[in-house]
Amino acid sequence: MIDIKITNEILDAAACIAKATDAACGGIAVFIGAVRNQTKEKKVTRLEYECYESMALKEMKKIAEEAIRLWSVNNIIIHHRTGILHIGDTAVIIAVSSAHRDAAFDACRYIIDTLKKTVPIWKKEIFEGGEEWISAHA
Amino acid sequence: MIDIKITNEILDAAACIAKATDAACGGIAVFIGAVRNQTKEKKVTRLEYECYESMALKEMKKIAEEAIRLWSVNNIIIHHRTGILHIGDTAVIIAVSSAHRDAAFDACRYIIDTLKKTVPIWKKEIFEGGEEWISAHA
Amino acid sequence: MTINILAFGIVKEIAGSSRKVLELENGTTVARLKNILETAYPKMKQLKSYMVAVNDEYAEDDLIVSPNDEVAIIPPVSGG
Amino acid sequence: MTINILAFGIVKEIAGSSRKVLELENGTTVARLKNILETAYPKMKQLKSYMVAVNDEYAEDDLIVSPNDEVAIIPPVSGG
Repeated sequence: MIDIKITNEILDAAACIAKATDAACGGIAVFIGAVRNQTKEKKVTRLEYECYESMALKEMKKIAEEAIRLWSVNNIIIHHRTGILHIGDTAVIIAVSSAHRDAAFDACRYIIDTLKKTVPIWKKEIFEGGEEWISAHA
Repeated sequence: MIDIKITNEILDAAACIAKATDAACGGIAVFIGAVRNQTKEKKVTRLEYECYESMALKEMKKIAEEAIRLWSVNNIIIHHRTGILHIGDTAVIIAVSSAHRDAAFDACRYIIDTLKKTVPIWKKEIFEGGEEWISAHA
Repeated sequence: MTINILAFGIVKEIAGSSRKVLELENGTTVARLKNILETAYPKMKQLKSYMVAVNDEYAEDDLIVSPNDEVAIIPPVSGG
Repeated sequence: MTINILAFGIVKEIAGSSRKVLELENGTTVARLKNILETAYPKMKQLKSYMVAVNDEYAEDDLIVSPNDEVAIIPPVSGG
């Protein structure tokens, strides 16, 4: 089962884990990406996430399908938040359940690594004294 | 911060994630080990977990300290359940938070892999037509 | 032909808008479109990289844009 | 000396109890204790492996058991 969502609402890790729970699965690997208070030497006050939603949903689905192809995991949940996020807020939750834990870990890590490379979502860091679109400049 | 618990009560993933959440951490890797309905060809009806608690707590603490030494992660939560568990019940939750996700993933995986090798906890599978202490025989 | 172009992230700021309408010759490729954009918005050349998506899919440079395509300019992504 | 021995998992079933009291000579090593146990409970030799813990720590074969030690027999673990 693949469950993909992009939302302006607060993400719910417990709900994602509940969705991934499956009597055939012995392990659920979960990644939670949160806004931290520091990047390099700057003190971050908030982040603004922007998204090309129709394409982002398609790219996430591709990633989930590839993870199932590579590791035969049972269930993949990918929820990503957009809009204004503050320190400690959850930006993304990925939950992967599988019969065995190695597949769940490998797939979960593949999904977040690939999401960060291919899914059209952008964050702007607003820090003390300025703002910057992450990754935009060399 | 290290938080280790062995309990007969239901485990709470959301509480573990909340404990691991930290303004300095950009990623939380979580592993949830659940009772699945099948091992090899047997249909499992329930599991009974037994524990040498004083030693198990010490061994878990050693694992957490080693994970912090190896990956400099910030927070480690290890909650393990004992007693009678049914299909779909959560047996163990490991949550690791860190500034960067790679360290959180590596540490989380190390912790569950090592826990399964060294922590004195035993499970007996009760399946249709018999029961067996897991791993006891070659 | 008239093409609607979506701009995101820093490209939206460079272009001053999230949606631009461009008048292009028939047969314009993605590579040609990039040239046109970089001429109109020289700051785009300062980006680390950027991609073009056509109809929600990353597009190669030799793809030819068609009138009803949805074209999007994708600066380096930074989700998660 | 009198030693209290804790048994867990399948060892508890083999020994028929979670706690045994053994009378051992002073200077008994972990290796010797294993011999004594395997003689008393031959089924222990059918285990894939087992460890002995003394005072909550895995013990090497040459460790000498002392009267106030807490000794535990640890069959292959299967937590998680």
